[in-house]
Amino acid sequence: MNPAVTDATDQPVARLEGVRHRYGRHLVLAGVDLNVARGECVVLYGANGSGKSTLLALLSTRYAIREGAYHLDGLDVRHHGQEARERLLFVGHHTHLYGHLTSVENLLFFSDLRGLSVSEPQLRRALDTVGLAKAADKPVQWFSAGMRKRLALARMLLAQPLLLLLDEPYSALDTQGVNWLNAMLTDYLNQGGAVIMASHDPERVAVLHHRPHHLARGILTPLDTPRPEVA
Amino acid sequence: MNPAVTDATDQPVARLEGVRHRYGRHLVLAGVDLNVARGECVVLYGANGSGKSTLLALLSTRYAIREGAYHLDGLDVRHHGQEARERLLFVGHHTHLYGHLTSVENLLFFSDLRGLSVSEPQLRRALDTVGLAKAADKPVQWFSAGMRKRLALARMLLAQPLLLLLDEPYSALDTQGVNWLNAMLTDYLNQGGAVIMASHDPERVAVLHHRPHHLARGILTPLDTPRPEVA
Amino acid sequence: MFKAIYRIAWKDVAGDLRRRATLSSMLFFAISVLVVFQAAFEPDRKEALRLLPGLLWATTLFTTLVGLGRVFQAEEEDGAFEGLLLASVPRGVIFFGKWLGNLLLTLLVEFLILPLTMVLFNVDAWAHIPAILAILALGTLGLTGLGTLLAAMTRGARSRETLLALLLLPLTAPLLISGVQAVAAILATDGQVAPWLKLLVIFDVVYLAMTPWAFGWLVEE
Amino acid sequence: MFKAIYRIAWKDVAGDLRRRATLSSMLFFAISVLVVFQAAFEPDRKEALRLLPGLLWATTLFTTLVGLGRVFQAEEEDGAFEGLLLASVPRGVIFFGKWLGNLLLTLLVEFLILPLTMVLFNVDAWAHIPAILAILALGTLGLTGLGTLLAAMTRGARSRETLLALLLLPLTAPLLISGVQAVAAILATDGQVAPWLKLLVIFDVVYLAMTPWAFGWLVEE
Amino acid sequence: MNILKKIQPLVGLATLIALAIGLWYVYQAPADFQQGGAVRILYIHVPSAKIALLSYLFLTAASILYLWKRYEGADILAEAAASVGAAFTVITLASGSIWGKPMWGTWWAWDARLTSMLVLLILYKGLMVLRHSLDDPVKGARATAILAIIGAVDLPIIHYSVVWWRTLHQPPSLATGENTAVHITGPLLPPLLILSVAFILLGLYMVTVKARQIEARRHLDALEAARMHHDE
Ligand code: HEM
Ligand SMILES: Nc1ncnc2c1ncn2[C@@H]1O[C@H](COP(=O)(O)OP(=O)(O)OP(=O)(O)O)[C@@H](O)[C@H]1O
Ligand SMILES: Nc1ncnc2c1ncn2[C@@H]1O[C@H](COP(=O)(O)OP(=O)(O)OP(=O)(O)O)[C@@H](O)[C@H]1O
Ligand SMILES: [Mg+2]
Ligand SMILES: [Mg+2]
Repeated sequence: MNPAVTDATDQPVARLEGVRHRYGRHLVLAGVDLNVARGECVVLYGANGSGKSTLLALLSTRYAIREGAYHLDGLDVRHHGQEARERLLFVGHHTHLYGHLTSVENLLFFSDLRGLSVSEPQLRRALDTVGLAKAADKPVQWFSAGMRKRLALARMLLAQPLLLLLDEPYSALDTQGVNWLNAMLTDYLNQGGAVIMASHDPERVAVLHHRPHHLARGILTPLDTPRPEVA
Repeated sequence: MNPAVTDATDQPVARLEGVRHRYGRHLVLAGVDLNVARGECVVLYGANGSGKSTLLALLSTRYAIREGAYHLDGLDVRHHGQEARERLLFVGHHTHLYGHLTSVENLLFFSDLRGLSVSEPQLRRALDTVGLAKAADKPVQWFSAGMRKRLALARMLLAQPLLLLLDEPYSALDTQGVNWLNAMLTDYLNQGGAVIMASHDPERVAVLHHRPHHLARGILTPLDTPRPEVA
Repeated sequence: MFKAIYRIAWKDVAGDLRRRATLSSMLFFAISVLVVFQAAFEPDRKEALRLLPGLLWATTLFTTLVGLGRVFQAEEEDGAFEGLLLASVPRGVIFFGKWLGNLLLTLLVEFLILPLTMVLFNVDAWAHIPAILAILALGTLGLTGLGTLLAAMTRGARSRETLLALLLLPLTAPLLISGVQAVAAILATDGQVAPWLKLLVIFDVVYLAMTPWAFGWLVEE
Repeated sequence: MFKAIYRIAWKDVAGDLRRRATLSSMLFFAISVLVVFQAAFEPDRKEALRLLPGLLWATTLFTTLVGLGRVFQAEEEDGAFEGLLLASVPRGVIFFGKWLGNLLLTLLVEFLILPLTMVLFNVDAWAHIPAILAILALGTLGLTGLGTLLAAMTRGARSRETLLALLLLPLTAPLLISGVQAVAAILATDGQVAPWLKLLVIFDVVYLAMTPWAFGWLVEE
Repeated sequence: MNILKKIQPLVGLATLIALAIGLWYVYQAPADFQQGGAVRILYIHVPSAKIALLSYLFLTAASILYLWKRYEGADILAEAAASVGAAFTVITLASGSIWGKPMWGTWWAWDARLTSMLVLLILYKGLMVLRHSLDDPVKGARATAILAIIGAVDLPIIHYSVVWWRTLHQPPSLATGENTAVHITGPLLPPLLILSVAFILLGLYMVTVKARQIEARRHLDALEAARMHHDE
């Protein structure tokens, strides 16, 4: 992998300043600051309903930033939504897959929409890497939970995002899947990519070199310990 | 909790013999045998796509047993589907929740369908136990992943099933949620309930007294080690 | 058991009525169908009387059709329908619950659009309203019964609405014909209503006897 | 960009055509609508000629309406639509992709039902087929444009089909009227087609200019 | 929305005064020699028709403002205007129908004005239903605003298509609203003008009341949400 290159490599990949978000009038994020540099992995911990997925949705540009500032690769996301989307990849709770298309077709659709030029052999190699070689031409609707997750994650092998956003990436993966994902993430980080992920699984993240953060009452605070989640 | 009582307490709660299942011509389960007694917890491990969810769907009567035998509480499930459904509770990948109803209404609907007579204070107490007291009157569609999971699991406090089927129950739960679930399951097992769960998370199951099994190539084999999942 | 039927119907109807959206939107939908017919066919007063039975039934049919999508919509999310099937009630109960909710809403709408149709199309048949309502209700029993079954059948199918319509329309053609003829006979004053009514009743009995059983088969996997 | 439009449309159309289900079920749906009209109105030969424009347009309208549910159905599952919105293409491209797929299918069906209608209703207007097709196509542009927007708008709404119909029908009234009148004018040989065509074009321009923009606003969160 | 609170009593008072004067005039006005007392329906019919149409203008303006600036106040006004407009549309249709029975011998005719008024009612209804069918209030507000603007562009097209439809080649078999022999002159005019003003004020008053009610309800929802969130 070779995360998209920009000129100023010293600036942070993503920078959030005082980001607030409310659903209706229910304030979920009350001023979040975050800086992520190249090669860094930030992990968000926090209780159920604390707003991790919401924060990732904001980072992914799915929700618009109403209060606060979000710069991605130096671009103000508020005015450069489309450029920002080109630079990031989000794999969330949902897999964004089409049941009636096969694995290959799903990946093809994805790469066409992103304007990537990938050949079919490349696609099949990616599927092989995530352990879906045998299911390459099967419609996705019959996939098991873990197989869907693997396919969703296979996208990161095709796109070369600057910033990777993951929401509970380990859920539904078996041991082998977890190992494979961690190896892939380490690789990606070494090549200068940046990751922000939400997780409830400190044991599995432990392998990665990362900076844990804790989200509570709408405030994000850095943690020192690598096993941060406290009830 | 007080799992439904039957006369012959020595017979296994659930007994599978030579159960086979195919999707189209793709054989997923190739003769599964399993015995679960009262107070026992069986954990199914296995790679993604190995057929764990399929096995649970069969156990839950969601899929009909075509080959092999399945007895629940001494009843042949093939002929006593409805009686079997009265005795078991299944919490799967899907939460079976209605987004437009609130937490309380969802539980109320569930208990009415099962013919349980629970009062509203009881419901609210159950919600309190799973940490959703504040979200009791909120429509479920706004819930975070973990909150949905908690609500789905709250059902086990209302129904008093003989057999509890869980598909990856720990996914999406935060640390506190995992602790609470394990406490509840221990309780339930001590009172004579039986559990069959699929999981990828040996660390979290470790707290429970359980019998691990491994599913591979359609065959279910008991494991001795408590950390069984090998790639 | 009746509690379960009631509960399922309640969930659907209450969920809908709470927003007060469904009933009135079905009603206004029916009105816009009438506007469409007017714009499309421009009947004059005499013609309108002749077309009235057809207008009523076509509107009823399209309203039912468009309403059917709703019946299992709430069940689509997050495996809710699976949850229903895992409940320890006979399959027939689930079916009747779903059907009842649907029937009630459809009947209400019909009762409201009948006078409206007469006003909008300038038809003077006020004296026949109770009789026409009875015929509409009779037809609706079978129509919604079959419709609910088909809605269950096409759950999760691609191009679901189209498929649903495709299956429902030909199957209810006989019902439609007898309904139209029965209403026409009533309006003609010297027409013979009885044979058409008999036909309607036969359809109702056949459909309502068959559908719960078919539903049970359908959901067995 | 065109590749993305094409891809989105391809996904929808190919997915549908692969099962060969949608096209033929839309077609058969259209046929059953015609049968319903026949059963409901029983026009004689002369009357049928007068009703033909209305029959064609009413059938087109209901077919489109029933087809619209499909447009975003595939996007419903597992957050697929969210995925589309996360792609780095302008929102307008997504809209045009969805619209194109829908337009193609609808046009195909129209082209097939026109001769069928003539056969079923015994109308002899074969010479006018190209002109009528052109008018139908013109109307369909705006109709599917507005329809696609409304389908996007009602994604995830309760009682979605009813709502969709409720919103679409009044807004397309001018289209329906001018379409019916234009076809009627052609059949009447001495009728004036031009003013109605002008209206159709105005309608198309207005909707196709507004809807991509409105779509962009709609999905911004 | 503090302004609403301030202007509400003023508008209310003005409405009362205007209504009183107008109704007094109506009471004084002579019965029409052709129509007898039935002519008095005019005084309800015409002003409410005006409000029904004006409300849509107001709704469009509020919708544009909301989409552009994202003021929640604009959305509240839009929601209020939709329900007030719908109410007056119903009144127009009902009074017109009731009047139509003695005048034309029928409740309804598919004339241009009547048809487009019916479509307007369906549109109002569609806007109201759409807002509440979407569970996310922000999405609902945005979708409603967009639809309102589309409707605003469409209404003139509908009106003219309907006019042409009815006048281009087949003249309507029944008399239509505009062509009937009601010449509003002389003594009929002043009360009509005063009542029109009174109805405009009434419409404004209803919008303010409705807007404040909507605002209160939203506030309540927010408090509820906050309560659920903050007693952690
Ligand atoms: C359901 C039936 C009717 C509807 C929907 C209707 C609708 C309307 C509307 C929308 C207007 C306001 C036009 C404007 O301000 O631009 C109006 C005005 C008027 N209507 Fe009606 N009307 C109906 C029946 C009648 C009847 C039966 C009569 C009397 C024979 C009538 C007499 C008038 C008059 C005199 C005006 C004022 C003329 C003007 O300001 O241009 N209407 N009507
Ligand atoms: N409805 C279906 N039709 C066809 N094949 C299916 C269907 N459901 C599952 N399969 C296939 O059956 C196999 C087993 O699926 P299952 O969901 O039981 O796996 P699993 O063990 O639960 O996996 P995971 O750990 O990923 O949840 C998979 O290969 C899957 O593709
Ligand atoms: N669309 C929405 N509308 C209203 N409230 C919402 C919406 N989405 C989420 N919420 C609320 O916002 C809060 C944060 O939700 P979020 O999904 O971000 O939590 P999370 O940290 O991801 O939790 P989990 O660990 O369970 O996934 C929750 O209280 C939830 O109920
Ligand atoms: Mg989350
Ligand atoms: Mg599984």
